[in-house]
Amino acid sequence: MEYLGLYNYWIAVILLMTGFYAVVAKRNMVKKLIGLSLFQAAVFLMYITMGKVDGGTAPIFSADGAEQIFSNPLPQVLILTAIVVGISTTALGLAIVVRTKEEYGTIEEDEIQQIDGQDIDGNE
Amino acid sequence: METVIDIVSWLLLTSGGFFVLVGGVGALRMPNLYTRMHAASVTDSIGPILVIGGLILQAGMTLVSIKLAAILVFLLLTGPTASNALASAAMLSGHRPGLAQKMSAEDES
Amino acid sequence: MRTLDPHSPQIPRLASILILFALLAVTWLVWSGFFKALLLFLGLVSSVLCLWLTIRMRFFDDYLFCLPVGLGFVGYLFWLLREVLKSSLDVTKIVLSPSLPVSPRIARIRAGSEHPYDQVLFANSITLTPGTLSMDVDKGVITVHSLTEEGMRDLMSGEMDRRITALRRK
Amino acid sequence: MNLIFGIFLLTLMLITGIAVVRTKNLFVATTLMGIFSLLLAANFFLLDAADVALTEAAVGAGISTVLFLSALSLTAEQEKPCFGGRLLALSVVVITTLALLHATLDSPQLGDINAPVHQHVAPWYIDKTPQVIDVPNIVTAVLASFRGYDTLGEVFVVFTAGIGVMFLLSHYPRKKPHKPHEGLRHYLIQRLVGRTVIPFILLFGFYVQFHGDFGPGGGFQAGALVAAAIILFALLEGTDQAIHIIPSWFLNGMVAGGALLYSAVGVAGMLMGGNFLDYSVLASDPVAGQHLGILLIELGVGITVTGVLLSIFLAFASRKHF
Amino acid sequence: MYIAVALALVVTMGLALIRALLGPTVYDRVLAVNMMGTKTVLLLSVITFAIGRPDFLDLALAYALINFIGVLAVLEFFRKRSELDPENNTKEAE
Repeated sequence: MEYLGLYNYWIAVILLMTGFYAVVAKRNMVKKLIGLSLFQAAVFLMYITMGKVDGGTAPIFSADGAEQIFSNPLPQVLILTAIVVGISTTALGLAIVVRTKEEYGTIEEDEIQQIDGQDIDGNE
Repeated sequence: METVIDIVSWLLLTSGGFFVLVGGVGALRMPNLYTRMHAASVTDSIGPILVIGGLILQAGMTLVSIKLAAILVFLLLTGPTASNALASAAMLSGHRPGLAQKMSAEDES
Repeated sequence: MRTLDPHSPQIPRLASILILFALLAVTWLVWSGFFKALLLFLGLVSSVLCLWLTIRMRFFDDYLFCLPVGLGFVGYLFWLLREVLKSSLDVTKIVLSPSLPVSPRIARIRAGSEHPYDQVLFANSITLTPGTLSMDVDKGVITVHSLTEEGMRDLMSGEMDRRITALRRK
Repeated sequence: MNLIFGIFLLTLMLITGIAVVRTKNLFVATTLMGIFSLLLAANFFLLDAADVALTEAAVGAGISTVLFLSALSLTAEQEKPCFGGRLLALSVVVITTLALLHATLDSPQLGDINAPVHQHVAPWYIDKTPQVIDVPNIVTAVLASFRGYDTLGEVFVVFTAGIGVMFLLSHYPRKKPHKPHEGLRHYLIQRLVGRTVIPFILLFGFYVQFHGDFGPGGGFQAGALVAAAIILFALLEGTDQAIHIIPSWFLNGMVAGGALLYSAVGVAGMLMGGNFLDYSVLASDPVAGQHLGILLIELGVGITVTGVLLSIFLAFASRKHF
Repeated sequence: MYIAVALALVVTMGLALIRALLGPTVYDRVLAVNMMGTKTVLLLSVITFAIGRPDFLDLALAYALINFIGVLAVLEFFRKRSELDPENNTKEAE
C-alpha cells in the first residue's frame, strides 16, 4: 500500500523517459515532436500529482460555503498555462518540420544530413 | 417517492453501465470495421441515454440536470455524426465492407 | 434551394435569427445559474457576439439552418427512444452469443422528405439505432449498412421515414 | 476508490504512451495521442485539477489532433525505418529511468498533506483569496492576480510562438493556380450538425471565459474553445470561408491586442498609483478593483489565445502541397 | 453505485484501448478514439456526482461539444489525400 502512493510518480518517470527515448532515438522529426509532447505530459502529471491532498477537492469554494480541504492550487496554475504554451510551441516545431519538408523533401534526420553533406562536397 | 426515484435511477445507471460494457466487448469481438461500428454505437446511443438519465434523476429539478440534458443532447447529435464521418472516411479510402448479400431498394419510399 | 417542399412551413430569416438568439440567451442562463447584473450583461454580450459570428458565417442564407421543433418532434423522440432500446437489446444478444451471428447488408434507401434537415435527421436516427449505420447521404438516397438482415427489414418497412416526413406535414 | 481508478487510468496511459512511440505510422501515433490526451484529462480530474482538465479537454480534443493531422498531410504519413544508435539510446534511457525511479522512493506519498509543496505559499493563497480577491476559484485568483507576472510572461510566449509560425508559414512561392479549399462542404450530415453545434461551442467558450471566477475556466480554456469552434467551421466550409469570416488583419489584431490589453491593465495600475499589475487601485474599492482587473486580463488572455491558435491553424491549413 | 458505473466505463475504456492497439486498420483506431471520447464524457459526469461537486460538469460538456472535431479532421485528412493523389485511394493504410 505504501508503494501505491508512489505509483503516479513511477508512471510519470516512465512516460518521461519514453518521450525522451522518442526524442533521442527516432530520426523522424514529427515523431520527435510527438515524443516531446509525451515528455511534456509526463511533467504535467508530475506537477499535478504533487498538488493533490488527501480528502481534498479542487481549489474552488463551493457555493454553499462549506469548509473544505483544497488541493494545492499553485501547480495547477503553472500547468494550466503550460498546456496552452505547450501546444503553441509544438505548433512552432511542426511549422519548422513543414518548412524542412519543403526545402529538403524529407523529414528524416539522417537523409537531411546526407543532403547537407552532398551540398558541401558539391561546392568544394 | 424518494426511494422509488432512487431505485429507478440506480436501475438506469447499472443498465447503462451494462450496455456500455457490451459495446466495448462487441468492439473487440466483431470481425471487421463496419460491424465494430455497430457495436460501438451501442455505447454511443443507449449508454449515454441511460447513464445520464440516471444522473438526471439523482440531480432532481435543478440547473445541474439541465446541464446534464445539454450534455446528452450534444452527445446524441455529435455521436452519429462522428460515426458517419468515420464510415465516409473509410469508404473514401476504398475500405469496402464484407457483405453477406447485397440488397437494393431504390424505389422504396 | 428556395422552394424545397410546398408543405414545409418556411421560417423567415429574421424569425430564425431571433429564435437562435432566444435559444442562446436561455442556454446562457441555465448554464450560468448566476443572476447577477454583470453576468447577465456579459451573457447578453456573448449571445449577440455568437449571433453576429453565426450571421457572418452565413448560416441563415440557405434553408439548412432551421429547427422544426414542435410537439410532434418530442413524440418522434420518444418513438426513437423505444426503437433504440429495442435494437440495443438485439445487438446485445448478438454480441454476447458465442457464435456471433452477423450477416452484414448494404442497401440504399430513399428518404421521403426533400428537406435536407429531414434527411439528416433520418440518417442520424438510422445511425443512432444500433444495428444500422448510415454511411452516405447523396441527394436524398441514404446508403445504409446493417448488422443483420432483420435490422434491414425493419428499416425497409419505412416506419421511421414516414414519421419524419409527417413532422413537417402539419 | 479514486486511487484504484487513478492507477488503472495511469496504466492505460502508460500503455498508450509506449504504443505511440513504437508505431511506425505517424497517423496512428496521432490518433493514439488523442486517446492519451483523454486519459490525461480524466487523470487530472481525479487529481482535483478541474481547471487543468478543462484546459487539456479544450486543447487536446480538437486543436492538437487537427494541427498534427494538417502537419502530416503536408509532410509524410509513414516513418522510415532507422538503423543503429538505438542500443545506446535505450541503455541511456533505461539507466536514467532506474535512477529516477530510485529517486521517487524518497518522495512524499500521493496526497500527503505534510509534503513540502503544501507548506509554503499555497496555504497563504488559499487563506487570503476570500478576503483580498473574493472570487471562489482560487486557481483564477492565483493565475490572474497573485501571480499575474507569470501569466503575462506565458501570454507573451504564446504570442511569440504564434508570430514564429506566421513567419515560417505565411510566405510561400506560388506554384499552382489558386484553387479554393472546399472542406467538407459535400458532406450534408457533418455540415448541418456542425451548423447546429457551432453557435453553442462559441457560447460555451464565452461562458467559460466569463465564469472563470466561479468555476473551472478562464481565458486560456475559452481561447482554445472559441478557436476550436472556428476551426470546426473551417473544416466544414473550407479555409477560405474561415479567412473570409475573420480576416487576417483582424486576426493579427487579436494576437497583438490581447497581449497589449493585458499589459495596459498593468500600466493603468501604475498610472493610478499602484504597482504594475496591482488591480486594487483600479476602482475605489480594492476588491472591486481586483474583480475588474481579473476580468480584463482574462479577456486579454482569451483574445490572444484565440488569435494565436486560429492563425496557427489557418497558416497550416491554407498552405499548399508542394 | 456510482462506482459500479464508473468501473464499467473504465473497463470499457480499457477494451477500447485494446482495440486501438490491435488495429488492424487506422479506422479501427479512430473508432476506438471516438468510443473513448464518449466514455470520458460519461466518466467525468459520473465522477462529478460521486465526489459530490456537480458544478464541475463543464468539463463533460466541453468534451461533448468538441470531441467530434477530431473525427471530422480525420475525414478531411482522407478527403484531401484522395484529392491529391487519387491512385493512392485504394491503398489500405497499414
